[in-house]
Parts: sequence; structure tokens; C-alpha cells
Amino acid sequence: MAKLSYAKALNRALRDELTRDESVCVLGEDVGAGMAQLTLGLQAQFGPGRVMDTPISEQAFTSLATGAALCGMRPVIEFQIPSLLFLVLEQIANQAHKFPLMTGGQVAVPVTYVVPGSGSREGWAGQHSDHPYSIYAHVGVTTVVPAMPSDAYGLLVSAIRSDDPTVVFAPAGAMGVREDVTRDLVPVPIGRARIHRAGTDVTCVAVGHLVHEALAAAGELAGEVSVEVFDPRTVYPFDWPALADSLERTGRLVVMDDSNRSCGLAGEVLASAAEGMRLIAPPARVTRPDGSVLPFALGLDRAVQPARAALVSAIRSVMK
Amino acid sequence: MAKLSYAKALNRALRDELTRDESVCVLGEDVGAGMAQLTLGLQAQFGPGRVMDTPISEQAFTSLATGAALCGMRPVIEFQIPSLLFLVLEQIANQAHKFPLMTGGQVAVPVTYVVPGSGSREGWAGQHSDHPYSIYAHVGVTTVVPAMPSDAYGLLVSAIRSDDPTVVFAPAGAMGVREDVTRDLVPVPIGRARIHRAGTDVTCVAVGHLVHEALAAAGELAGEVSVEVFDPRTVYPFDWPALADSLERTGRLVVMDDSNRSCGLAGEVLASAAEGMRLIAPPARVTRPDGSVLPFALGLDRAVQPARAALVSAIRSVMK
Amino acid sequence: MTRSLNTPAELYGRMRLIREFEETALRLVKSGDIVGGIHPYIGEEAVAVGVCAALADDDLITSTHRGHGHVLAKGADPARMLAELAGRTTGLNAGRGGSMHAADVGLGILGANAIVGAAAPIAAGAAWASQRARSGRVVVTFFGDGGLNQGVLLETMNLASLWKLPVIFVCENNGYATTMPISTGLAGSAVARAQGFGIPGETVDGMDAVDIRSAAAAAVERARAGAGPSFLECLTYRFGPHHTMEQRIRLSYRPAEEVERWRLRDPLVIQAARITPQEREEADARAAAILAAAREFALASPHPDPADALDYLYASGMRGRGGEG
Amino acid sequence: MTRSLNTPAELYGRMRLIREFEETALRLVKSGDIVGGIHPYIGEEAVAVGVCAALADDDLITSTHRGHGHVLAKGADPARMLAELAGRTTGLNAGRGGSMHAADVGLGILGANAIVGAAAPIAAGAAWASQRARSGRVVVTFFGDGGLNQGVLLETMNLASLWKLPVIFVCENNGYATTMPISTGLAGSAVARAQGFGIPGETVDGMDAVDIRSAAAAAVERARAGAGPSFLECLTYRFGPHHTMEQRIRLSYRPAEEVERWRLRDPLVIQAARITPQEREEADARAAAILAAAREFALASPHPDPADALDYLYASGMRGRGGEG
Ligand SMILES: Cc1ncc(C[n+]2csc(CCOP(=O)(O)OP(=O)(O)O)c2C)c(N)n1
Ligand SMILES: Cc1ncc(C[n+]2csc(CCOP(=O)(O)OP(=O)(O)O)c2C)c(N)n1
Ligand SMILES: [Mg+2]
Ligand SMILES: [Mg+2]
Repeated sequence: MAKLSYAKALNRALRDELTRDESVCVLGEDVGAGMAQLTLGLQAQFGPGRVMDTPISEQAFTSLATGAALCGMRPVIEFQIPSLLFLVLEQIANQAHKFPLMTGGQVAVPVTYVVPGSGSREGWAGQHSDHPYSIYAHVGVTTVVPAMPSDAYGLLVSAIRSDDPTVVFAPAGAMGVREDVTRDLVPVPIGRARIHRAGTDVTCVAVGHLVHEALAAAGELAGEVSVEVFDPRTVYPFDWPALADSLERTGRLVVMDDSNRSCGLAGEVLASAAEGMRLIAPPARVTRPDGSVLPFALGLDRAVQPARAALVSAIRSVMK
Repeated sequence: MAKLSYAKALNRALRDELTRDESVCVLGEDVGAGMAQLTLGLQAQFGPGRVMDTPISEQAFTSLATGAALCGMRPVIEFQIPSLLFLVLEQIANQAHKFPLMTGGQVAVPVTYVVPGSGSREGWAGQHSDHPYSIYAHVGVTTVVPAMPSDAYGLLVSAIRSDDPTVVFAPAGAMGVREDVTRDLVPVPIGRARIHRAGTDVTCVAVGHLVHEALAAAGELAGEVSVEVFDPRTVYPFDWPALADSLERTGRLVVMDDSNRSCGLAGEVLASAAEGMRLIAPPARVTRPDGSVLPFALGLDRAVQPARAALVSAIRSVMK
Repeated sequence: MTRSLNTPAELYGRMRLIREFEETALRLVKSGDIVGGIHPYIGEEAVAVGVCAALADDDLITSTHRGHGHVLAKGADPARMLAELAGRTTGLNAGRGGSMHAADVGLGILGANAIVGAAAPIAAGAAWASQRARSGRVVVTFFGDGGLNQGVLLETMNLASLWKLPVIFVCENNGYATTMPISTGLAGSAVARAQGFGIPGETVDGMDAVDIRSAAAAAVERARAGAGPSFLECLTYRFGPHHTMEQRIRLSYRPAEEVERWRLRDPLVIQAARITPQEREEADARAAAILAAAREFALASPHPDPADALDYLYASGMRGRGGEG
Repeated sequence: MTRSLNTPAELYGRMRLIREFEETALRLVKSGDIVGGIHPYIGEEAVAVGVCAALADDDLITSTHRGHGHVLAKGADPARMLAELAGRTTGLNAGRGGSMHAADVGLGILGANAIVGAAAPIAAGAAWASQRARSGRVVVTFFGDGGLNQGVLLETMNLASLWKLPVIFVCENNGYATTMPISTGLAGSAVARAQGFGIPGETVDGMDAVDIRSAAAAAVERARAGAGPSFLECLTYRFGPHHTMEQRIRLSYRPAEEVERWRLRDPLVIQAARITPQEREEADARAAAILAAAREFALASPHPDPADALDYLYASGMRGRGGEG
């Protein structure tokens, strides 16, 4: 089989689900044109009734999807910009997420929200460079951040099939990744981590596109430190048993996370490890700084993002 | 001096700042009537031009305050419901917060956002019972959660005087607290913790109304465990040096936080302690469960909130 | 309780039921059996009943914080509704929702909503599903005059109009958003605003259930014919407080004469004039009996077990971590 | 560059400057000196220039993702603007904002904004401050036809109308929101929508700077007189792509004849017809010289030091923790 690109994997997942299930439909800005690649060619194949362009009214169409889901549809929404996930927090966290409990189990809200290109896009500046998955993990909405094309495929499929609202953050830094796909593409279970590289000294948890940085760092350090690269794939619910297992082996933890530091996912991983897992050295994390706003100039933009060099030195430091 | 209630303290702070500084003004729903106590009597004193009732358009008036702040005003906004802080996340996190950096330092955005009655109000159910300060700590907006009337006064004053956007979460569970105020009410510096009770065995960090639970738990345990009750007062920026100090003394940490567990403030405190402070036992936290939605029935509502009994057993467990 | 709302007596009977329900609920708020208070619907009964009288059983509604009337008008069981307000397992939402979230999806009641304006796009989504399924189901979204200033509702009007969704926007203009009179809150007019989005709008007497029913029927017909959304502004008034907590905190934002003037136009009195005294007495007695039984049912029902606090949190059955230890 | 925009030649000159700026910027996008691309304003210059010609120096504007024209029309230095797009310390925002956030607060330019509709309430807030200070300053908020569907902008129309704020809503209707034609995106009409909020509205030829200036002048007068907001819909067209990335991903959503038809109505050609050939040549030469110098200035300016990445994050000077270690 050929190299599969991440963007293509998402597109194929969506196509497969649209084919499989009549109740799946797509809503978003410029999805007809397939501007963000996610929906390329889908409107031509499935028609504008199932792949529907929307006006710039994110709040309304997000809750419109909720209403449609209450009536048996399984909408998939594309958001053009990661910060739109700030704009629709009310609609997802306070409406869609709360409906099952508040109705005493009368309903499910099977909506999937996809952000193709989350995080820095280099040069898109302050309002287009967020990567707000930690907020969704906090409110408790199912949230996945695939790193690999096969996982992007498999997690998008699972998200669409899930009966709960699910956010798929596809990092801008991963959209170009290609993978040799030798097996059939299959659904990937939500909430299950994947170890990309086994190691015995340090568990390195990395999220989304940073998995590739972690793999590179592990390669760099080979011979010096044996690094286990742990990709949670789902950031909520997190695969705590798998992390505990890994730490049983390594006892040391470094997390690389493209969120702001305070109350971000890396902090959660450190906290969970500290309160109940095996740690033989203080853990460390490499994140965006507190309260980050990405400045426009490229050198500044990059300076604010977690970097491989910092990861390497964090790994070394937990080995001391 | 008489007993000062928390609600009265907030009201007095606002009155004092309106008196002191012509550029301070108040915007919000039903602020004229003073329905939430915060603004009681202020419209009569300062007129409807400075204490202005708004239509139910939170997003617009939140950014309207930003625009006014860019032109020299210092607006204070009251939000009637904690979940409105979901609704205006775009306006605060993606606009107000980002303006200083994005303009290269051309502007400041001195707006204060007050939520009088955050957290459970008992019987207000799923959409009115959030306490979303961890989200604001994550995005890096200055965020205070006072526990005591004197701190409510002093932090609201400091918030209004701050040149940065600042959120004041006044917990519903604290609004009725009264304090013997023997000294003049003074501004309280943002970012400075307060130790309410010194102890040598365990540092108990508690936020907002839970400070009172922590004090009660410490009292219960007196003789058995010496508990230091640490009130951060500001949740962002957190007073890390004070926490490190306290842990130098105790080496043990329990955090009580009325946020959802994942990526909440308690996790951040555990993580920060684990990565760089003195810990002689694994730390513990008492929080809302992951992804909580508060059910309506009172017994369920309470079951989802962090409870004193759980705190007591967490303190005992870190002593083992 | 009969489901149909055809005869004048049936309209009256349902309004009386709602009134009786609210009065019972107010007593239970006072006694502490209903925690958190309610937003009473008293005075506005004609809107819910008139509109729902124009709907078929499988049509849908979304409701508001002031939602009891809508939910009962669409046919919910008053006993299970009252049990919901009292937080019991027998409640419509198993005690998880309370006053502001009452729902009975099987009856087309997609739920009250505690966030102003938030239900409108949900209704539009249900209407979109109906349109796609060619089910002919129409969706009504109720909201207040204050809701007209919430962005998401305005965005929704555009979508509904563009896509000709079978949704009816019913604005209950009771003259106030909490303490704010509409004159200081709404620029332009409600109907002009809808028209600005290409939605035909009409203002009706919100105290007259029959008038409302005929306006709603025309809107329903339009929607079923595929001609898209309509907007109905119902001029009404709440006779009581915005919320029961007002009784504690004493606000004065409405002149007493204004309240008195509106009370003279009590929708129940208006509708009572259209039926015989005997019909009226029977309806009154029936409502009283239903509510007495409902009260008994609700208060005898079990409280949910705190151990089940997070039941239903995820439809997939997923369980997160607890908050302790 | 002269600040004044009074004579026909000055109007032409500023439009030419903007056109030249955009063409220079496009070349710098291609060369990689401008990272992240731009939303070119070419074809729409008459709107920015016509509107700003009606403003006084201390009036204010807010702008959009397609903001270069607005910022330059209000008087920003093209050299510092270009340096901003190239991410240099000499840029208007010290290289921190880039194309979508360019601001020069001293000139009343409160900033471009990358979120559709988001600047409107900020403009209203500035107008409110002006009203309270009785400064007589008027605020213009520019936005696109797509922006008319964003809730916060609609909410803002209500506030502005209610409070009679000195703010002017200028809708640049270029017929498309990215790939979505306005016919499928906007129900009702732009002007009717404004009127629904009680705001008087008018549609003008967005290719004619003189027409726009007189419509804007009337709105400014209304605002200064305390009569409240106005709405101006300018019918215009972007000659190029939505964003420069479109050149990579090839979209086809506009018929070629449509583009050609609009190109015949080039606002520069329309305005050129009102001045002498000599005036035109002089203006062209001046614009070319200014941009050549601007380019040189921008590219010779220093890149910011990565160590300063979080400068200006907090106005209070606060510093959070870094992301490492
Ligand atoms: C978005 C939002 N803002 C504020 C509130 C608080 N609140 C609850 S009801 C209400 C007034 C609603 O007025 P209106 O829409 O006219 O309905 P009415 O209460 O008159 O029936 C307000 C402000 C809320 N629930 N949601
Ligand atoms: C709230 C929001 N949604 C989506 C986007 C992505 N986006 C950027 S420009 C644009 C189209 C804007 O159309 P219009 O308002 O007509 O302005 P134009 O680009 O035509 O000048 C979109 C959808 C955004 N920036 N903000
Ligand atoms: Mg009302
Ligand atoms: Mg446009």
C-alpha cells in the first residue's frame, strides 16, 4: 500500500462514514470547496444536502447539529480555526455535553467536531494559533488528538460512531505527515493510548504532532537514554492504566504538550502520575508558557511552542 | 467594626472604586436593580450612565467593554451565571487577553469581569452550577477566587486597578460568609497567597468557599494531623513561591478544588509541586469528578461537589 | 388528562391545568420541597396552549427557563413534571434536570433550556432533521423578548430562513427581561427584526389562546408546505415575579398599576368567557384533582441515590474518574 | 504621504497607494518574506478610502482580516505596515501582529481583527467611550458580508442603536464569504437587517470612492449630532483570491466572466477618470516610490529576538512561567 497522508486519512474516514451511514452529514464553512482538505470531493459525491456549506454562524450551526443529533442524525462539523473552539464552548460544553445527564438519559448527542489544522500554522498569529484541547478535556468532552495518519483515520471513524459529542483536533503540524499503511484502515478505539517506541528509562508522553518530535528526541538520545514514546491519542478520557503500566517499567516521566502550561494536559498527566503511579524521579513537562499568545513573527511563534531541544534536556534532567 | 458579609464587601469595593476613579463604570444585566447584590444601590448613587443595564447580549457587551478600555475606561462587567464565562470565552481569551501582545504593547485592556455566585447554587442544576476558573487560569487571564470578605474587597479593588483583564469568581458558597473586620479594608495584591492556619504535617490548598471546608477539616483533625491551610486567593498567576515555602515545612500536599478533575487547578498544583517542590509523600486532590455536570436533585448536586469528608480522608491518606 | 386541544373548553382546561400547576409549585417552593425556585408562567398560559393547540402530536418544541407551561401544553404528565421539580426519580428527567431542563423527548419536548436563546438553534436542528427526513414534523421554539438580543438566536433566524426550515419562532414578549423593560432593551421591533432575516412575522394578542392558535396554525401550515420559518410575537405579561427568589430580594421595576392593568386581561378569564359555567367548573375541578394527585405522587416518590449522581453523564456509558482520592 | 483625503487626486492617490501596497505584499508573500500569506484588498480600495475620507484625524476605526486598505486609508505609515507584515521590530505592532492584527492606536486604528465580526463590539465600545467623554469622536467598523451572520455583530447593532452610539457599520459586500456566495449565505438583505435593529441603512456603489465618501459623511454627521449609528452597505468585489493560499489549493467558486465584469469597474479607473493624466501619473509614481522605499525599509529592519517572544503579554508587566523545565 502507498504512503497515506494525514489529511487524506481524515478525508477517507469521513467518506467511509458518509457511505456507511445515511445519518452522517457534514456542516461547515467552505466544506463544499473542501478548502481545509477534510471534505475534498465529498460534496460532489454526496450532494449539498449531506455536505452543507454554512454561513459564518458557528454558534448557531454547532447547536443546530445538537438538535439534529437529538433527532437521529450524526452531524460532523468542521471548524476552520482552532479558536472557534473558544467561540462555541457554550454550545458544546454547556449544551451538547450536558444533555444526556440533564434529561435523565433520554437523549444522546452524537456530534463530531473537527479542527483540521489546530495549533500554530506559522504566520497566522495570535488569534489563529491556539490548540485548545485541554479546555475540552477539562469540561469532559471526549477529545482526540491523533498524531499518525492511521490514527487520524481510525479515531475520526470512532468519533463519528460515538454516541457522545467528540472533538477531533488535527494538529496543523501533523496534517502533512505520511505513513506507510500496510494493513487495512480500521477504527481506533477512543481512550486507548499507543506506544510508538518502547523504552526502559523514561516515559515520554507527547500529544499530536509532538509525538514526532518525541520520536526524534528518542532517536537522538538512543544509546544514552532509553525513551518510551507514549501517544495518548485520546486526551479525554485519558488512558491512565496504560500510563501506569509504562511508568511501572520506567519510573520516570516527561510530558510534551502544546498547551499553555497552567491547567494544561501536561499538568494533568504529571498530577495523575504523582498521586498514584510509580515515579522514581520528579517528572517534567515541556509546554507553551503560561498564558501564551503566539506572536506573529516566525521566530517568536516558534519560540513559544514546545521544542525538541527542550524535550531532550528535560529527558536528561529527569535522568539525573 | 462590625461583621462584614462577603456580598457587602464586593459591593463596597465597587462603590469605592466608582468613587475614586471616574473611568470606572459597571455593565451587566439587572445591575440597576442590584439583583445579585454586587451593585446594590450603585445606580442610584452614580447614575445609569456609570452603572448601566444591558440587554442579554453578553458577547457584545463583553467586547464593548474591551473597546471602551482601549479608550481609557475601566469597565466592570457583572455576569449573572457562571456558565456565561463559557459564552464569552472568545471575547475574553481571544480578544481582550490578546490585544496587548498582538498590538506590540500599544494598548492595555483594564476590564474586570465579576461572577457573583459561581459554582453550585443548590438546585439551579446543570447549566447554572459551573465554576470555570480553571479555564481562565489555563488561557492565562488573571483570575481571583476570594474566600474571605476582606479578600473579596481587596481583590476586587486590585482587579479594577489592574491594567490587564481580570476575572473575579465569587463562589456562591462564600457569598454569605461574614468576617470580623478589625482593620481598614485595603487592596489585596493579585498573585499573593494567604495562609489561614499554620501547620507542619500537610499543606492543604483550598480554593474559594472550600477554604472554609479546609479550615473545618483542619479543626477536626487537630491533635491528629497539623494541617496548614493555604488559600491561593489568585488562581492565575498562582503564588508558587509561597506554596514551595509551605511544602518546605510540610512536605505533604492535598488540594481541594471545585473544578472538574482533568486539567483543573488541583492538577496544576499537584503537577507544579511534583516537578519542583519538596514532597515526601504522594500528593492528593479532592475535586469534582471528570466531566461533571451537576444534577438537579439536591443530594446529587452535593454528591458531585468536593466534600469535607473526602478531604479529611485524603489528608489522612497522605499521612500514611 | 386529555391530549387534544380542540374545543374552547379544552383550551381553557389546559390553561387552568398550567395555572394550577404553577400555584402548586409555588407552594412547594415555599415549603422547601422544590429547591432552587422557579420562574412562574402565570399570566402567559395562552401562549403555550394556543401554540401547542396548532401542533400535531409528533411535532416538536423547545422551551425556556420559564418552561412549565410549554412542557405541559405539549402534553407532559403533570405528576412526572412536578416530581421532576421536586427532584425525584419518577420525574420526567429522573430528577436530574429540574424546572429549567424538563424534557419529554417522546412527546416532542426537546427540553427547557436555562440559557437564554440557546434552544433556538437546537430547534432549528430538529427542523433540519425533519426536513431531511421529509417527516413533515414542525418545530416550535419559544423564547422571551430578552432572548431576541442573544446572538445565537439571531444567527439561527438567518439559517432557518436560508434553508427554509420548518421552525416557528415564538417570542413571548412579556415586556421585561428580568428587570429590563423592552423599551430599553430592544431596538427596532421584534417583527422587523425577523423580517430583516426574511422571516414573515406577526404580532398577536398573547392573552387570547384562540387568536394565538390561529396565527400558529398559519405558521404551521407554511412550515409543513416547505415555505420556511415564521415569527410570532405574542404580547403577554407575567403576573408574578421573574423568579421566586424575587420574593426574598424585593425589586421594584414594574409600576403596580401596570401589573393591575394586565391582570384584568387574564388569559383564563378571556377563555372562560367562551365556555359555559359548567364547563369551566368541571375544568377547574379536574385541574385541581390532577394537581392534588400530582403533588401526592411527587412527594411520595423516592429521592435519587447520591451514588448515582453521574448516571447518564455519557450516552456511551463511559465513566470518568471520581473526584476523590 | 499626505494625510488629507480631500481632492479627487488625493482619493486616487490613496487608492493607488493601497493597490501598490498589496501588489508589493503579494510579491513578498511569493518570495517568502511575508509568512502566512495575506487576504488581498485589491478591488475594494474605494471603500476604505471613501469612508476614511469622511473621517477626522481623531476618529477611530476597527478593521478585519482583509484590513490593509483600512489601515492605510486611515493614515498608517506604509513602511511600518509592510515591516509588520514581514514580522520586523519596526512594524506597527513590533512584528507581533502581522497582516491580520495591524494597529496604530495613535492614529485611531484600533486594529485589524482575525475573527469575523469580532471587531464590531470593540468599535461600539470605543464609541461608547467617546459618547461618555463627549469627545465627538466617531468610530467606523468595517466588516464583510459574511460578518453579517456572526451573532456578536448582530448583538452589537442592537446595543449601538439603543444607546445611540456614534458608530458606523460599514459592510463591504464583496459578494462572497470565502467561497460562499452571498445569495446562499444571507437571508433577507443587509440593509433590512440593520433596519430591523432600528439602524438606518443605505446601499452604495462600492467601486466609487466619491459616492462612498458622501454616504459616509452623512453617517458621520448623524453620529456626531448624537443621532446614533448608521449602516452602509458597499457593493464591491475582490479581484483576487480570498487569501493567498488559494493560489496553492485551486478553488473555483466564481465564474470567470463575473470576475471580468467586475474588473471593468476597477475603482482606480473610476477615480482616475476624475483627475488629469498628469495628476494620475504623479500619484502612480509617488505610490511606487513610497512602496519601493517601504519595501527596502521593511526588509532591512531587524527580526525580533526570540528571547522577547512574550514581551507585551501583560500590560501590567506580569510574567508567567515559561514552558520548559
Ligand atoms: C445567556 C443568558 N444570559 C443571562 C441569563 C440570566 N437570565 C435568565 S432569564 C433572564 C431574562 C430573560 O428574559 P426574557 O427572554 O424576556 O424571558 P422572560 O424571563 O421574560 O420569560 C436572564 C437575563 C441566562 N439564563 N442566559
Ligand atoms: C468567526 C470566524 N469564523 C470563520 C473564520 C474564517 N474566515 C476568515 S475570513 C472568512 C470569510 C469572511 O467573509 P466576509 O465577512 O464576507 O469578508 P471577506 O473575506 O469577503 O472580505 C472566514 C469564514 C473567521 N476568521 N472567524
Ligand atoms: Mg421577557
Ligand atoms: Mg465577503
